[in-house]
Amino acid sequence: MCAAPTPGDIFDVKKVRRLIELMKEHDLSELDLKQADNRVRIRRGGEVVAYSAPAVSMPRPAAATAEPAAAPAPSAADARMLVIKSPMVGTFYKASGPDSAPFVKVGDRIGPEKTVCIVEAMKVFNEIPAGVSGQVVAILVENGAPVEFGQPLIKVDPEA
Amino acid sequence: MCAAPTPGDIFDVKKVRRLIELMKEHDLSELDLKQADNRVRIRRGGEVVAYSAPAVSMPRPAAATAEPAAAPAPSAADARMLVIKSPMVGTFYKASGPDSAPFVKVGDRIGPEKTVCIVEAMKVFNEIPAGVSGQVVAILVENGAPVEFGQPLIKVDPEA
Amino acid sequence: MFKRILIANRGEIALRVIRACRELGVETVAIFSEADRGAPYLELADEAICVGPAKAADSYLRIDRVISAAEIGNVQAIHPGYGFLSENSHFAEVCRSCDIGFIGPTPEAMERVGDKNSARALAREAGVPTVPGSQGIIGSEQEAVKVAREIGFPVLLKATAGGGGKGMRVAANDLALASAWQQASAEAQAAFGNPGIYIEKYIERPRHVEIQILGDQHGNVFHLWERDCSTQRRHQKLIEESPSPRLPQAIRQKMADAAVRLAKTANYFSAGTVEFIVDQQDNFYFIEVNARIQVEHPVSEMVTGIDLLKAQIRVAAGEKLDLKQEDIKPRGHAIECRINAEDPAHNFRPNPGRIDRIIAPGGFGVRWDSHATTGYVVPPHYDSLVGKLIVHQATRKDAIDTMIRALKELRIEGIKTTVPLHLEVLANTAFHEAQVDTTFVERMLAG
Amino acid sequence: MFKRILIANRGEIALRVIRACRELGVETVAIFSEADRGAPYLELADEAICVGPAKAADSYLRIDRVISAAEIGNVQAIHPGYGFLSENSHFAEVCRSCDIGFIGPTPEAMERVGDKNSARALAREAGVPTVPGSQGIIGSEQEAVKVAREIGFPVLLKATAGGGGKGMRVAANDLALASAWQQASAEAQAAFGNPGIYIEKYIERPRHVEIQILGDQHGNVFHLWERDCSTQRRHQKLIEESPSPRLPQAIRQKMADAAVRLAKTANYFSAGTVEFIVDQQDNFYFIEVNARIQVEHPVSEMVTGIDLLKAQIRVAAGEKLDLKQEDIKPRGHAIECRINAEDPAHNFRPNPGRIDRIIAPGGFGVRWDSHATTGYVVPPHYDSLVGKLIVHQATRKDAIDTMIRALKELRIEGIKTTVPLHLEVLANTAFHEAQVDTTFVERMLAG
Repeated sequence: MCAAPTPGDIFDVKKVRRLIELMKEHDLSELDLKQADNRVRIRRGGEVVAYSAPAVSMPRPAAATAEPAAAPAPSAADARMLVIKSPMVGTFYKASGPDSAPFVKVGDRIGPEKTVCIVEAMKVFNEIPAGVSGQVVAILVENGAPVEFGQPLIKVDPEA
Repeated sequence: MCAAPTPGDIFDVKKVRRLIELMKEHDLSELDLKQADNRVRIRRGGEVVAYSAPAVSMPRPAAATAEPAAAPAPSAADARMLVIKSPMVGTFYKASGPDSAPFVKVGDRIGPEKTVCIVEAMKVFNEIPAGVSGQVVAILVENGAPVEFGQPLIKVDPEA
Repeated sequence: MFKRILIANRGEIALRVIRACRELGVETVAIFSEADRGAPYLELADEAICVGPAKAADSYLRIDRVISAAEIGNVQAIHPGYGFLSENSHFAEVCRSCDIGFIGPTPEAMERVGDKNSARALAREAGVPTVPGSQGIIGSEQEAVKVAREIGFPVLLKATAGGGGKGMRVAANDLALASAWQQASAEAQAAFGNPGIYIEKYIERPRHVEIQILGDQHGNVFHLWERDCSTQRRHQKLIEESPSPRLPQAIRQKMADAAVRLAKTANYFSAGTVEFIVDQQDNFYFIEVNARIQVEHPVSEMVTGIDLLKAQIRVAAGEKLDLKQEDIKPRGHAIECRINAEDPAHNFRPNPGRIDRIIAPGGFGVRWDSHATTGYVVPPHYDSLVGKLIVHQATRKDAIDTMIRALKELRIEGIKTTVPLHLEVLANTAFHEAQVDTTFVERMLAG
Repeated sequence: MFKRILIANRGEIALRVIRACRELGVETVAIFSEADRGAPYLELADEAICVGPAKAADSYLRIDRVISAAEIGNVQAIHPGYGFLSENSHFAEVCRSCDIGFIGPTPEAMERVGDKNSARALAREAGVPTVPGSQGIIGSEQEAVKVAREIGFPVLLKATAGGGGKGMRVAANDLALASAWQQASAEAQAAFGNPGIYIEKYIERPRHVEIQILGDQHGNVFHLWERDCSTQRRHQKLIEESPSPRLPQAIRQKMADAAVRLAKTANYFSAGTVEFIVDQQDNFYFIEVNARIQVEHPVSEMVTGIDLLKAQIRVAAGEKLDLKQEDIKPRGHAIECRINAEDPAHNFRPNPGRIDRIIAPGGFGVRWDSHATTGYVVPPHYDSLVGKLIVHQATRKDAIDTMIRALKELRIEGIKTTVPLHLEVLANTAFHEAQVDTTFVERMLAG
């Protein structure tokens, strides 16, 4: 994007960002601006955040719907966190047995190959590899708890 | 209006902010501004209240619903016009008989007592007084046409 | 059949008539007040005419305006719905004098069944039991005691000019009667300027059971069995069902036959309802006739499979009813809950306003009759009915289960409704056991 | 009765099962893919578990994931709905081995009726007529001619591995048969890697009529009469109705009896459908069994008053059906229109997307089964069914009138639907005269 957007350039991201901030600040659910062939239309609270020119990419709305009670505005640290999600439905175990040490604990540095937990499904104990590198920041599920597909299990800080 | 943004630039964020503040102040749920090809439409909360000109007075939303195919943004002249509405359901007659002269015609100056038309309901011919003073600008209904309660019959300019 | 009719009503019953007409291929002219302007059901009519301001007395109740609308709308008949002008025999007469069909009984039949005294006389003529009581106004305390002893205590004293519970007293013996007589008479004088009092046998914990009748202009009168409307709050029906859950078959049949006799004696046609109260020994007594379609007509439609609105329009147009009484058999059990815009937390005060979101329930056995849509504003000027939820299932137990499921599925956001009260009733053991009389809801709320 | 079940499906049938369970007091665990996350019907379940990504093969069709969800959801049984795993006998077996109830027939019964060849053998054993044809694969052109002459021209050549019309040819005489044989065989080889062809009598303009059956685990099998599903487009059912409008009563009875015989022979219980085609002389031939609840089950529910879903769950829990065949009498006429998210203007291509506004029709005789609400996004990954509109009236004529009224009342904004196609069919004279066979819609659209 060039340095000095023309006044008519509705795709000035800064401007759109300010519009969105304005919407959030005032808890607006929709904003719709149109000028000749130009139009900016923003809705909040549910589904659509869209605007009608193939300019800067906006995050997929589905993600917002997906976690309705999602976190408040994430901090910069939060933003870089990686999350290991469950690849299946089953029961979460942090160790290979009741007397064994957990695969990982908060503070551990891990690599992609590292087994971080077991998800048991249909009597099969599936070892779940980290898939990412970094430091374990949090284990999000209790031992023995049921987990669904895609459920966040472990939070990893890749930059720590 | 300040110099910096062009007058036609409805995407001036400050302007939008002022509009939103206006909405909050007036507890509006939607705002829809349109000028030629330009349009600003803002919704809050989920309720819909629409108005068609960024002017002073805020007509009741019901009125907007009432006349769905309502006029475009009225001019200043339009704004001062008075409308004589039908006080009943019936049939509109502009004269007391087929061979009689009409009670009023465009250009006539009238006072409140002046009979402007007849609305026939259940075989009773009801003489309708103007109720206002001014110059007849338009007769809005054809002779012999059915009219409903509250239907505009005659337009009067009180300042002409 | 009519080509085009006018609907002299609003809200859900206007929509009900529009739906029936669309199915019959009859065009509709809706009328509306300024408060109902833009209501979504009006879009389903072929034409809509504003007849006046919000106040019903200046719009829906104005005969001249309704007739004018019928004239400019060029209709052949008027459907009055319920309430408003529906039981106004003068209106029915004006329609006739203007050569506009009235979708209901004749003015004569309406008057015959509409007036309290002539209705009681009619019942006697038709051999239909009425509540035992004095023949008219009681002249003295002595006469009161004599009549009360004849009909048996407890007795009810009622103001002849009355209504709304004013001037009403119950007396269980001679002594109580003396003071009740004085109080009732004084109260009647104060409230209505008329101290006249009559005496009736007091029916303790009665059930309200009514028979739906349907007649044509060719002398046929059928009944569609009964509805039990005992679940009331302050004499307002809340829940109606069919069949009546505790009624012995022999009594049911006797009541139905009595209702048909009464209608035939009055030369009554169209849809109508003969209301009875039933005491704890299953004795039934005629109360009154509602000479119109009723709010709760859908429960009879569900169990009999007969579309009452279409039948009503057809017979008004002169058609003969293609029915046989022995084929009108109730199947399964139907229940209706009236969903009103009222706030249960504040003594059910009306709660008009904008419906921010409405999601109607669906699925097997569920019918939803409502003019409300998302964004609809319930106006404060009229009754608070937002919709009628009707269920139909094989048994009463199944019907209750489906009603609870449907009530929980129904979402109405933005206004308060009677849904929580309905759920409370439906969860109540006494309701499940059909131990319901007209005092049940008040006792439940008190306890 | 089960305390808690899992619903291994999505969309309207998941909602249908949830509704039945709520009425039965059974808790529900819904599963969903990432594409269905946040769908409004999931809120009506007691628990909802994500089982995988949008692609059905990785979510709704993954037996291991569904079973895991059942285990963590702590359910006693699984309802498979229709489609997906509903007719997968291996899945039913896995349920059994995991000690989880399967709400459907046994894997053995499912296999017996599910496999084409064993189903034909079953029909012969039960004395149910099948379409005359070769006993198996035809080995040569000479054999084809011999078989065709035996069963009589015209004949239909079908790929034994086939489906979707590939490898199918009609031949009216010896000469045509020779070239048809070669083409069909070559096409089957190309499409399925298997040139095997068999021959059947070709039924011209057949009607599709199916019998709904319902059995318990105590040896009772009942039928709920028939549905006529002849109104199809490209082998997809569009409109279903009951009773079948042109079927003579004697034939109806014979078909119903045949279906019950067939189910009993297979030790079939739960809900199921025995499909037949009926030729222009009212001869009927068994086609296949659908060993599950079907999309069009509501029309049978409306005319019989029996809640098929609840019955299905009850019999799976071991309950005995409290029914008598002679009491199962169809009342009135029911019609269902499948409202799909398809664009009629563009050859009915799927039209998924956001529903900006939906207003469901209501009133007498109208049932709406739909998981869609205002704001719901129809995902592109699954079938395009948005809702089922079902009507029930006294006669077929009345039912058609009510369906047209309801279709015109239904508002779905934001996506294109099949509503205009339904209205076109319902306005068609041939449909009114019930001159409908499985080729009717294509002929209507062509002409």
